[in-house]
Amino acid sequence: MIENCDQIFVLLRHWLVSFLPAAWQQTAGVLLSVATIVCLFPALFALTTVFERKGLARIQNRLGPNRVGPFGFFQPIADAIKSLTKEDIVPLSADAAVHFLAPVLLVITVFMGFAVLPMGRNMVLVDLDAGLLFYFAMGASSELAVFMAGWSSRNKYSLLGAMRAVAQMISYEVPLLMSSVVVVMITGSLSLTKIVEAQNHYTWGLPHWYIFTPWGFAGFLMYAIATTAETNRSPFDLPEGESELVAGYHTEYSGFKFALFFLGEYVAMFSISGLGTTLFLGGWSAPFSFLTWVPSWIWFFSKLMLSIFVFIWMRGTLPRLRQDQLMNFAWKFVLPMCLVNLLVAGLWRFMGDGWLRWVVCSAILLLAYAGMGLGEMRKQRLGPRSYRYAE
Amino acid sequence: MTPLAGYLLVAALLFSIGLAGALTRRNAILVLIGIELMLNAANLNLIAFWRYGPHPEALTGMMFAIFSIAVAAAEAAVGLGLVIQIHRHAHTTDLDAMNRMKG
Amino acid sequence: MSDCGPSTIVHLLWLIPGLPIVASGIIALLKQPRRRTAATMSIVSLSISLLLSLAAFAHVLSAWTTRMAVERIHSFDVLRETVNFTWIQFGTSNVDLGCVLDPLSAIMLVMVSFVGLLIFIYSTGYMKYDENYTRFFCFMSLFAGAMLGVVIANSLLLLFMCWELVGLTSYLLIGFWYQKPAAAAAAKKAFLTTRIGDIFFLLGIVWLFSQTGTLLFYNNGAGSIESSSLSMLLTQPAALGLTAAGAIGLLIFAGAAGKSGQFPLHVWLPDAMEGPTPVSALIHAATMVAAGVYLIARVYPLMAAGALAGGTTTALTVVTWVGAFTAVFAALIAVAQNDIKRILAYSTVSQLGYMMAGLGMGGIAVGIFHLITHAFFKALLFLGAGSVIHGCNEEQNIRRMGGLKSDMPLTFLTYAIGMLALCGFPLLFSGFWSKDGILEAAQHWSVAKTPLYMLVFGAFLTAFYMTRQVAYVFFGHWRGGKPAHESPAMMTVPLGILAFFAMALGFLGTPAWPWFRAFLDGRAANFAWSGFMEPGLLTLMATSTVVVFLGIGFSWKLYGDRSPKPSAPDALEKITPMTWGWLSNKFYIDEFYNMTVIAFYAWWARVSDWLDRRVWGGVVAGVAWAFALWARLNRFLDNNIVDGSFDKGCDELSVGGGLLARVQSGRVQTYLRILALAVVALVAILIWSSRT
Amino acid sequence: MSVVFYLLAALTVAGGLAAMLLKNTVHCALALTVAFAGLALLFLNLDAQFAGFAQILVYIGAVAILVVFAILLTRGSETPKDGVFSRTWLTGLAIAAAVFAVLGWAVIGSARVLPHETAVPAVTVQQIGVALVGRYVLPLEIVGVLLTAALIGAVIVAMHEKVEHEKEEQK
Repeated sequence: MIENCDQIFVLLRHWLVSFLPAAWQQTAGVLLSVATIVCLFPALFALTTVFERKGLARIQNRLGPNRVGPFGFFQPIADAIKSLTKEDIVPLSADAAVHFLAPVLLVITVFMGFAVLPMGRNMVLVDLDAGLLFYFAMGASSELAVFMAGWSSRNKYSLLGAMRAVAQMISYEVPLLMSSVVVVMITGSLSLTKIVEAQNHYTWGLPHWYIFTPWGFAGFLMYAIATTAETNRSPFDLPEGESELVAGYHTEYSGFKFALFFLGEYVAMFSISGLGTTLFLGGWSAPFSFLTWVPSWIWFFSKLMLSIFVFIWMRGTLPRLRQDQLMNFAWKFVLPMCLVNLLVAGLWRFMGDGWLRWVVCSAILLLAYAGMGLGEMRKQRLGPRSYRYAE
Repeated sequence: MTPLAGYLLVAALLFSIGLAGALTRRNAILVLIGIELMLNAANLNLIAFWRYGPHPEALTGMMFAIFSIAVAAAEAAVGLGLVIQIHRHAHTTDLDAMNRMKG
Repeated sequence: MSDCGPSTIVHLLWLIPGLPIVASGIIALLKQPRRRTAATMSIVSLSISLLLSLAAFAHVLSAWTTRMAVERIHSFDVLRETVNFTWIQFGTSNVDLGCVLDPLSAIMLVMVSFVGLLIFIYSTGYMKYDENYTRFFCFMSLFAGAMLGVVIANSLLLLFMCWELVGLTSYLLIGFWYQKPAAAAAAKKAFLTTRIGDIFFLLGIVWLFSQTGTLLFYNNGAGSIESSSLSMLLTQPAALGLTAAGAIGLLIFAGAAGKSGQFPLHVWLPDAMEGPTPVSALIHAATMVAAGVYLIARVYPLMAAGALAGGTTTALTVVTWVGAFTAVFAALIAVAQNDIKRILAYSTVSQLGYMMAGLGMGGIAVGIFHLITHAFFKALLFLGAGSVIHGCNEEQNIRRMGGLKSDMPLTFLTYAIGMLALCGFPLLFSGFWSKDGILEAAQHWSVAKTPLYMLVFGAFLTAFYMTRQVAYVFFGHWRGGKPAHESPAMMTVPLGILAFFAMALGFLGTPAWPWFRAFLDGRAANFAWSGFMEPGLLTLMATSTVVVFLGIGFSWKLYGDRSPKPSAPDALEKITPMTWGWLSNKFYIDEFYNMTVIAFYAWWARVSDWLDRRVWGGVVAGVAWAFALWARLNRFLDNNIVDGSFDKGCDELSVGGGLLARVQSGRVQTYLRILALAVVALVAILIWSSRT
Repeated sequence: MSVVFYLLAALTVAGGLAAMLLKNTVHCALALTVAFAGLALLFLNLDAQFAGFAQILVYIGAVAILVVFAILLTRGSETPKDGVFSRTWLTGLAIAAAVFAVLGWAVIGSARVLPHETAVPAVTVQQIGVALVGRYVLPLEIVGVLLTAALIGAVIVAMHEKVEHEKEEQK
């Protein structure tokens, strides 16, 4: 029984596919899963928008959407209808083809990422040997879409937004990779399923998630920072800093294309959180050995939502950085920390078991963190910002 | 026609296209693009030979391709950096205009 | 002992030399003004060494008594313990070093560290006002350590190292007051002279190593001076009918002679008195000069190997003759000296001659016994002399002293004891017994009786010059400048202690109770008056007594209590000016050396200088000149021929360059085009050639 | 020679042609990315997973972006008045054609000796990694040095302005 409800989706697919002639079965299976993903995440996106708006409202001490449906829960539906029915405006001077292709490419690349994410036991679309590499390849190509959007719409704000976005994404892609490479070093595989399997062990009922190791923890922090920047979320949301450039690279987009961008960003957030979950939080494995009976996909999605909540929380809490701060932070703090972390991971790998490696690795990381952090502070690069409230 | 021959022909075609571009375009950046294309053609050859060669498990061609990709990245970075510098200096990226050897 | 493995004390043996050396090292690092620290450190380290030595001595003693009393084993070897280790290893052969503890080294250890300690204490008083106090103590402890190293060495190589170290410190300390040109010269002289001996010594070592393959003295039967290798060495003939053993022995003896001032290498020792008096006492009377004697005793088996009839060998004979001659020779010179320390120095030389002769004729025990006793009373005399000099504010000429027995009574008392001991005053003083031992040995020597007579004459002379000195210094009335004063307790107390030993030590070696000799030979020592009853012994003792009295009396008659003007000629000079001249000029040995050896070197130096200036210098100048000429020629060629053609060539080139420049349009794409064409051509050629 | 191959080949060549022919420089760059993507797919079709993904990561993710940035920074996007092709474009074309002719001749000439369909090489990423840090470790190190040098060099060459866009060569 437990087995079944863990594997329910897998079984379901088998059952459905079994009606078809054998020749088509595999293709059909793939298509089915793709369809599931393509439907599931937009739904999730719809939900999340409500949650985000409500959560932000809560943080900012207001009510948020509360008109459509109970507690405004049908708000996304209304939005969807609106954006679908709205007229699609393309500026005259815009480069029509590119202007059209940009959102499509973005959404495609973003959805591609899910192909290799294991969302539960045996629940991965294609178990690629170089899964992680594939994921990052897709992530990298989404930048191009952003640029296309910004450039094609012949608009200063869009172009600037796009420039910022691309520069930021590229700058933070380096720490993103570096912090993930650590996991690869320890696991010895680029395949995400293998990475999850490697974390799916327990001692004294506690899981072997990588976040519970010194390098894992440091790596996770770096990863979190990098992802926040990658997805242009606050406090790294300069590209669409509405106070500076109207809405960044999708200023000139309206209607369904805009919706696509919106969707793309959120889905990118999901997928990258999913990757983080897979890499550091043990993917679909249960947090305690006595909870393993709970279906694996529940764990995956709850972790996913948890990290989404953290994103929202940060957005509601942190102020936006300046461009120079952003870059300095990337190149002068996050990247060096990642490099140190690489070294530490190597140490961890070769020091063998025992308490010693815990002490040494943590010590090195703490020292590096303290040293670099204080250094940057002194140089007034990332000092704590002081506010003067308007009297 | 064997598959390898097909790949080789495609590679040759790409190479020639890149070369043609490099030879005919004015814009320095596009010349660089042409060169990138030529490099990629070479990579395609390497991979194809690796795939259909006698010892794919030796990974020689694959490694060669990977390294050449890395080197190409470096090359692009420096090349484009130079182009930008030239543009800043001569206010043009037109190769026909840049024929002074000094200054 | 050796069979049941060495005991702890032997493992600690290395500490005895180690501590003072370490102390000296630390002192060397100290700042100059740290006087008290330096003194304390060296004294403390040396006293610890003394304690260790006493422990070692006690160990050997107990071993001896048990052996003798209980097991009744009569052998020298059972008392020996060694600790060896490998120092260098090259190929199959390796060089071992090691420490040895046997009665010989035990006694020497005690003597050296004890006398050394006393002299250290003494010098804290004597050197009080010297600004290089710390340096002094640094050198002194270094010396003490090295000397102790010589004593405990079980390897000829280790011994040689410490030996050279000792030589170095001696050099440093003689030249301690290097501002004085005399001191500097003396230091140089000492160093070079001893070096001559050491070269032979080194030769001997190398030879020994090449023959036996080891430099260890004792190594459970495998040592270089143990039966196995000795028998091997005896089969090797060397020049002049010597066996290899004898030859090596003689080479080593040359080294010993250099160190302990045997004729003809004695010249440095008297000059060495330029150093501070404690140095003279410690190094040039008690310990270092005795090192030569000790060395001979150490390698005695080598010398005595293959004894001829009458228990002597060529080597030993040589040793004997040299010793005896030196004894008389130096004593004669000592008669006519006026410098208080010089007299003592020459007497030291002659006493060393006695020891050598004793070794040569009577074996280890005789020589070493005299060595020990002499060490004590000669140290005493030197310290006394030092105190006198100190008291007469740096006056050294005995002609300008006098009547000090009232001014410095303590010094007088101790000095008198020392003097009597040196003269061999009967029964009460150690010198008597030790010297009689030597004379007795000479009496029974099978080869010739001449050494006996020489030595007896030497005894007479000894008594004579010592009396003369004492008479000049302590009797009569004060002829110097400022009145003298007694020295501080820091100096007199060691004098007292030494004086006590100068008397007491003798009773260890009376014929009635030959404890010392028995100890060294590893035999049981038992008391018997019958010891005196041996044939000829009593007569011999009587003779030497008479001789001593004669000497003293004669000398007293000449010099006693009448204090002549310093300018006035010496009493003996009045009698025989001729002889006096010879004696006072030390038989013109130095002059002789100056005329022969040194003159030769000077001449050779001049010759090489001349060669350098004229011949080589000329050659160099010529070569330089030739090169200059060649350079001029080149310049001419350059200016007129090369440059001309070069300019023409340049013109050509510039024309050609102009042509080529057309190609270098600066158009990247042009280059690329050419490149591509080249590729086409190349590939075409390749395919074309690969066809068919 | 599957259909897939022909499609991909067509895509790639089309991308390349577009990149070389289009007037608007940015369009050229985008066409270039298409060509790159086609190449990556060709690699995948050749069972070279790793190389393919690396191709996408480096060329589409970095080089293309870099090119685009360079174009924008040099204001190369607006088309120059006197044509995008240099005056001597004909010769260039001819030479390129010659090169293609020669290469094609070579390939066709040796077509019959070329190997036919072979078994799919079972090469895992693991093996590639092992080879990289094993047999090919020295080249790897050198490439690392080269990339660092390129990074620094690019940053220095294009100093004084926003230099972020050179830094992406990290990957």
